[in-house]
Amino acid sequence: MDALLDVRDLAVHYRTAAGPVRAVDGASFTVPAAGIVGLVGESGCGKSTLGRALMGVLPRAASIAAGSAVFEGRDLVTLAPAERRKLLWRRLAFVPQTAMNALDPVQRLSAQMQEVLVERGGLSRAAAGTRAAALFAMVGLEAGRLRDWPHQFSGGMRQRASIALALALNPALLIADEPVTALDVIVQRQILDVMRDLQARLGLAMILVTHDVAVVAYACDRVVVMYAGRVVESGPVRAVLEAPLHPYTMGLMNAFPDLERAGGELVPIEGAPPSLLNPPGGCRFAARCPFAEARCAQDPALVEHAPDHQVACWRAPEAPALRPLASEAATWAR
Amino acid sequence: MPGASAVARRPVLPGFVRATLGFLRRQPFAVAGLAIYLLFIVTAIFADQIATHDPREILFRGAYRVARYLPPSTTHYLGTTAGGRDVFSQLVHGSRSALQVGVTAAFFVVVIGTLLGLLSGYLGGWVDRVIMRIADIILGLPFLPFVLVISALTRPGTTTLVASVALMLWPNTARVIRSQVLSLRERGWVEAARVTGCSTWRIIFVHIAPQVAPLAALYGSIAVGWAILTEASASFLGFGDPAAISWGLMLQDAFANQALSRGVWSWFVPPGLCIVALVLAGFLVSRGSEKLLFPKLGD
Amino acid sequence: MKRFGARVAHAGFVLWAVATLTFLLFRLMPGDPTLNFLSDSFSEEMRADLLQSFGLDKPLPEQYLIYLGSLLRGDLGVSFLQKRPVLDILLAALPNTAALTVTALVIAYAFGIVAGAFLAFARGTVTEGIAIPAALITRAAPEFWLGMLLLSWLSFAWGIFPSGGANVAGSEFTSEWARLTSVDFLWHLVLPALTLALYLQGLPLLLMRATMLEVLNDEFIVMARMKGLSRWAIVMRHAARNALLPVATAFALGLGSSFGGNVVIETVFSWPGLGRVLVSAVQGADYPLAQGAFIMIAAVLVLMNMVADLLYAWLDPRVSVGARR
Amino acid sequence: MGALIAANDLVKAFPASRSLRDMMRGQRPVLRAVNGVSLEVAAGRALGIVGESGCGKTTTARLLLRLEEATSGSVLFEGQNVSALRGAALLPFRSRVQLVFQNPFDALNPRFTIRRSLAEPLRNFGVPPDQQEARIREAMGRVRLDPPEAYLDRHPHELSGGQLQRVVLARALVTHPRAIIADEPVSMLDVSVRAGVLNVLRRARDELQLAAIYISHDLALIRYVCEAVAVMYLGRIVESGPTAEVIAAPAHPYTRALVAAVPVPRVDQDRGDLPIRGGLPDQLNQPSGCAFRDRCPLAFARCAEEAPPLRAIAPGRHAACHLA
Amino acid sequence: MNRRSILLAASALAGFKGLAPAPSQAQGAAGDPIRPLVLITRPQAAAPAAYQAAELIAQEWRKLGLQVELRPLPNQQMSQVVWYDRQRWDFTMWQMVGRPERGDPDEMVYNLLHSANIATGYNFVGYNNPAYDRLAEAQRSELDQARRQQIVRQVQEVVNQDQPYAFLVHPVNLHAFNKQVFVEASAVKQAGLGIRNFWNWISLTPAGAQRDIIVNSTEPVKATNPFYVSGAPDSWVTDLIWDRLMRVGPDGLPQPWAAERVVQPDATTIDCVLRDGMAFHNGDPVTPEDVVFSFEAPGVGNESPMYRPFVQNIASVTATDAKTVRFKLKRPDAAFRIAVLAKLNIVQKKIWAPVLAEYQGRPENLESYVEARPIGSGPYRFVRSRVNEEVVLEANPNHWAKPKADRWIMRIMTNTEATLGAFRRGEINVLADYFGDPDLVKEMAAQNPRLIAVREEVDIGFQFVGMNLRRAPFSDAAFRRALSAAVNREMMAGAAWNGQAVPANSMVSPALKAWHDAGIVGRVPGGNLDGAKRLLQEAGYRVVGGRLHYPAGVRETTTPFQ
Repeated sequence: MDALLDVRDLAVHYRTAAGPVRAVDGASFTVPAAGIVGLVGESGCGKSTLGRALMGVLPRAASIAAGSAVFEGRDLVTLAPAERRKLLWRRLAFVPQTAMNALDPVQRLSAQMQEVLVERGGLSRAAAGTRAAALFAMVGLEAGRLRDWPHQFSGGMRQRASIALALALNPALLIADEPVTALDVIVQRQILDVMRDLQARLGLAMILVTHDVAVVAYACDRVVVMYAGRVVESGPVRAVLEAPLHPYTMGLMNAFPDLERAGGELVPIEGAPPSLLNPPGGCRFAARCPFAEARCAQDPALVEHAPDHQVACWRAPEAPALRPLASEAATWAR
Repeated sequence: MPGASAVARRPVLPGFVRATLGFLRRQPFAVAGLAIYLLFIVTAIFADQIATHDPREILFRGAYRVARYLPPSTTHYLGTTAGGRDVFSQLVHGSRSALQVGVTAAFFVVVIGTLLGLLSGYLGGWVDRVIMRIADIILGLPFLPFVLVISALTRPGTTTLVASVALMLWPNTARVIRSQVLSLRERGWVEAARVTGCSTWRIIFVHIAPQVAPLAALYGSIAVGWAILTEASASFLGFGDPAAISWGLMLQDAFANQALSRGVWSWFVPPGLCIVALVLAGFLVSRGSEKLLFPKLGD
Repeated sequence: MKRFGARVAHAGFVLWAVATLTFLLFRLMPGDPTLNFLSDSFSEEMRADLLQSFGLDKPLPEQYLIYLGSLLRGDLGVSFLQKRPVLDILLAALPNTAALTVTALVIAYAFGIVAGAFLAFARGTVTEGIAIPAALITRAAPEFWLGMLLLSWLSFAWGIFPSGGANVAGSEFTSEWARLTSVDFLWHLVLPALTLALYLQGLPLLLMRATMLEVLNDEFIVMARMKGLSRWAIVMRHAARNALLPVATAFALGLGSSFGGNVVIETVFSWPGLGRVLVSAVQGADYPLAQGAFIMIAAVLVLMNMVADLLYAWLDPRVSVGARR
Repeated sequence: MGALIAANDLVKAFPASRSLRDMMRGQRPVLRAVNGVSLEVAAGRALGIVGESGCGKTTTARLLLRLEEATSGSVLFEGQNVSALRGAALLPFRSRVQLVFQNPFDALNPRFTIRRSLAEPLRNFGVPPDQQEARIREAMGRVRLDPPEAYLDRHPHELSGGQLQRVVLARALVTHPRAIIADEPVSMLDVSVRAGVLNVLRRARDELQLAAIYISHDLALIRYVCEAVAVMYLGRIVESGPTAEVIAAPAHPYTRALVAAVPVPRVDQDRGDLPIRGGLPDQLNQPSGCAFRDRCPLAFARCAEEAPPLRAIAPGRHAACHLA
Repeated sequence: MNRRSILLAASALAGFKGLAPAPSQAQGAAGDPIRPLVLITRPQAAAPAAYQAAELIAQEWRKLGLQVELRPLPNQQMSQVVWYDRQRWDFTMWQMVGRPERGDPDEMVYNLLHSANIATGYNFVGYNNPAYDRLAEAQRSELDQARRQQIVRQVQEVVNQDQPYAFLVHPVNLHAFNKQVFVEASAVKQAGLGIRNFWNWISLTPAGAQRDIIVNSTEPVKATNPFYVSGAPDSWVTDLIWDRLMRVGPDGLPQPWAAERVVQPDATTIDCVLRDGMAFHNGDPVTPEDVVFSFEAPGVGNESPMYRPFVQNIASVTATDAKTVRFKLKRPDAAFRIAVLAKLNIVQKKIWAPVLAEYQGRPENLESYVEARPIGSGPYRFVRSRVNEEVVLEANPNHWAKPKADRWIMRIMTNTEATLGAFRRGEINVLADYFGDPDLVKEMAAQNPRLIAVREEVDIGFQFVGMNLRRAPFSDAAFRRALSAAVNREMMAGAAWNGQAVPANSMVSPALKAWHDAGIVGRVPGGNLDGAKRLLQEAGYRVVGGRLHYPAGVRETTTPFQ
């Protein structure tokens, strides 16, 4: 498979007084040239950090400790900052979470569009105006609203505007960090539809960072499941969600109330993710895993168990047998 | 078994010792400020022991010859004033007046400001409107001119000064406390207190007040500085407490006697430096809490 | 528009309250205004006459109404000692104070903003470790002390600047404006303005630094970095512009408080401004003049408080432009 | 079966900020966050209130809890009108109706230990000190936080989100309430621990025969914990009925859109267009007649003229639509 | 009546009014302890020298066994207490400042201590001695200089015996000017004033290109009005703008000025013959009518409260011919020339008559009238005045005594350090109002002998402690004498006034050579601290347990000052 982005053993560490926090600890996955890859996991699993690391905007205290992220043949990790800047927004763009103050509050949308189009895209001001209107139309916003200030937009509209901004320079890869988390279901669905639609029309690649398996199921082609800074499972959405190989993925699927599934107890995953300050050796999920065995004290590698379906679990071969067990609350209870 | 990581016990040092040690390491500014405070507090307490002379006594050199402008020596560490008084002893005793002015003013600023800020923020409604209106009016009064006018119209003295400084400064504290309370009021645990039957007073004083205490203390430490500077300025302009021994009055005395032209640095530099140090201490303490107050700034 | 109206009304209310407070302050405090005139020939009759000529023999409520009425007409009464209209005396001093305040504030803010922005980037460096205490020290030092030290070095000892006043003695000018723009005036302005600026710069510096640090952590700045924008564009167009909002407000507030706060600097540098008028009036118990000077200083303060609010609202579209859905 | 807690035509109007034009006209527009909501819940039953943000569901909860004063309408608890109660008279009601917060990280006083947070309501409601420890342990047991000693002397920042939410629930249960109102009880929690909290909640309701009201934007969650649901739109209930029935066959077009929009964790979903147009209108400028009509794909002339009342459409089911 | 008998009578009366010790009491027995006494003073910031003096005095008085507390009060409050609460206070620091018209002793002698002024006038200490009153009255109308001198000396001796004040010092004025700017020899010193005087301002001669006299003032000029003076700097300015019939000369004696000649046909008639060719600054000639108006206007109604007292002894003033003005007095007045003819400003009737008419119908009086450009006939013309900054006058080229300088500029500088800096830098060229450290000026002059000239002159005024004779124990002359004796005046001059003062024991300054009793300082009864103790002992006061007690049988009935 021809990967647009190939992330290998990427590690991002936060320096703290107590020592390094391994927010991302050897994550590996690939992103094909087109399609939406869902990056899913609980808060603190490192998925957002990973997105920011790719964009090169880690906070002061954080740095990439190891690994590579080859994007269009060049390693983003080792690329000189000036070179990386050339890629940013032109090849690699970002859609932030709505709740965040991602649009400059004292600049009109038009100015923020112009800035990107003129300064980074090299368009004339007039051309930029036309392009901005077109982009707004593309995400379902009236061109007239370019004159507005960000605070005049509702959450959904702000997210549309962010998407329009991200698409301004026709990037090859769009990283969307929890783009719909703070939105209501109806708006969430609308935004997801916009993203799917644009992906299909423009044929670009997207990484959709989310904590919501349902969003992945709805919008993504592939999924990467992260747990405690590592990728535990990845593959096509259908394969991973319908036949999860990793107990954590199984648990995640069962922990969700399903609108269309009647009654029954939800199956919680007891406990909490490990501290990333001093993560335990071996499988990170072992402490919470009902299927953990002695060998789980060894680190399982992320290996391909089925075609295009990777998992990091010693008991992956037994997955078909474990899956029914995982759907029972008694299995997880202790 | 609950999640192992979150429950993991930290080392066995008692909480406050650990917190203090951590604070000292992380907040050099605040530590410096506290050290200065401590130095002056000790000086003030033992002023009688530290001072070499009675700061008010006019000293003589032989019969009817006042010992004026003596240079620094082992008997007069900082020399004597034009009036024949020992500068060092005045400086030492000045710390009492400075702390007295600073601390009492700050105390009232903090108490009044916090109390009204709490009431205004939590109770809202007409209480809020009345308190904030009064605050607006006071903020419409020019600070130093007001202090001067009050000093001129009443008997000048430390009490007048402290009272007018407190009167002028509480609105700043009240406003900040109020906005803090407004946001605290929306916090879940305050709402929870209401749902679980807490009386309004208990919510204000047991639940909310401890939360705003650091902020109030910060404004208090700044008020200490303001009060001391105001005392100095008022003294310089001739509106100080004439009976006090204060750094401001020392500077006034030195300037009136043209210590500058005489080049008597040992007279007019030390009181200025003491003022700078004590006021600075307040700023440093408050800056030390910057990270506490604006965690956003911490990386 | 609505906000503007409400804010103006609010300022009007505060002004009224301040005026009333001032009235009560000067009337109810002990002390007899006629004490100024004590002399070997001062009689009871003269005293009564004096009280009458200043309307001080009337009952308090009546005095208050007359006072409010006069204030509304811009009449601040007549100085006890100078026997001239208070307003004339104040208006003569106003340009000097305005020139000093504005110059000092502009210097202080120009320096403070640049240095503050710079320090925001120097977070955690040695520069920061020196600059911040230094900025704090300038704010902790008594103004008059600083002023006297500067005066002693730069004027008395090295003779660079004049030792006081606003003009060379007896200089002639065709107009007030010509005076204020003359080299002579500006030369006299340097030292007091620098001293005041030295004292004032700490606030914009620290404020700029703090807001800058806050803004630099804002998501839209991270976004700007992601967009591959130049550092200059990020700092100037996004960070500085947002960080300047509170600083601009502080400028207006500073203008208001400095007008009355210059008392000390004006005394040190024999600067013929409002503060000096106030101090000498208070010292001489010239109550109408002291009262007038106090009200004028307060009015500027209230006005500037209002301007600060409106300025903030105007600069920040989140406040000035209502939400739209 | 009588209602334990009921709302009667609750209205909450907030004064909206006025434009200059309004001022000149002497108008003071109001924003009706809650506009005539009636509902009832019996002991041992759970009602879900669902809707988008701004639909008034949280305000409804706050009105039911007497955290805010209703502009009109009343709240009945055990048949007693509690709307007029104040001060000490409100205390019995407070001890009987409890709240579970959305954000567990914010729901506990950060300076209090867990024990103190749990003891605080007991103190307030006059439970003698010697009985408090037993009550606290009982509550901790109900939320499956054992052994209690492992938690009671901690401060909130030492616990995880799931544990905190259980503590919050324990604090609600420690007063022996009859009704419990949960406002988005798990939305701030990680997916893997949500189920645990929901299970604890459901069990407590069953064991203690509590009347429960869940506020959520998530129909799937409501479906899991509530037998009945009320769908709110712009301050009004537009549809109510047994959860399963409402989800299976929504009667109101808004409910239909809502159901269609909820993502499910399965591939091969229907990805058709949502049966809804536009976004939420400005609450101050709602359309005439039916508030939903300008977003409704089925709207017709009558919808503009006449606001459809909430009426019974089937046993136990109500909807406010001319077409239902 | 010879001098001795008057003295005896005076002392006897004063003593009798006070507390006479009961002679029968046994030595050692004592009355009540004397209450703590409060010495009122202005604050250090306002009057550093007086404050320092008060501290020194208190230190000395405590050695007598008195409990003395210093009470610094701001000007206003001090005046309020001393002037309006005459029963309340114990003793107070006070001063009389020198003015040209005080070059005649009448004002100091009559106003300060005559019993007519006890109730509301300047005799706030409440000194009541009929013998003194007679002497004070006698000197006013005694036109024979030699006899009047003798009476004034007697007055001083009475005061010396009664000590209603403890006189401290006469300040010595220290002025300096820039010798490079002005010809040193052209500077004129006036007795009791120094070089800050009218004569100097017209005779100071520029030596080079700088032709402006630039003098400093620590106080702002408040009013420039011929009928109103609100402070010392005001009078320096009016002095130059408006001429007077006579002026107090450099020798302290009145001499004709606008009047060419002043003749006195009899004790109550004075004829002033005006100079030819005098003109106001607007070009109009100065006429006898203007002069008549100038002396009549202050007496009209209460339109000029400040000047009215000076014309009250004038029965009539008339223009007898084109250049003569005749004054008829109600009673003979020895001080008339200095206190009236050399004091009242000659104003233009054309300007002031309408103003007077207008103000008669208004609550305000002439003092409130502000001339846009004051017009007088003096040697300097008004140019402009800026509050707290400067007053500018220019030489009147048409004046018969045209000033040598081009302009006279007064700079207002409150900051003493800055004033000295400005003088050193040449921003001001006459240091005319200086209360700072005299050594600094003298050193400056010593270091720059070609640049700076210093002039010193004993002032007419004096500093004293006023004792409230209404209250025990100050009602006892013996007690007062003891307190006065305990004050070391040399130390006062040195330690409080920086050596810039001479000891005083009289209200008549040594500057007034003709009137001053030169030996009076040496005749303070008791003489020193030991003498003071002796005086107290003799008067029956006893120190018990370190605290001074009243003579036996005397109770303390006075409430302490609060």
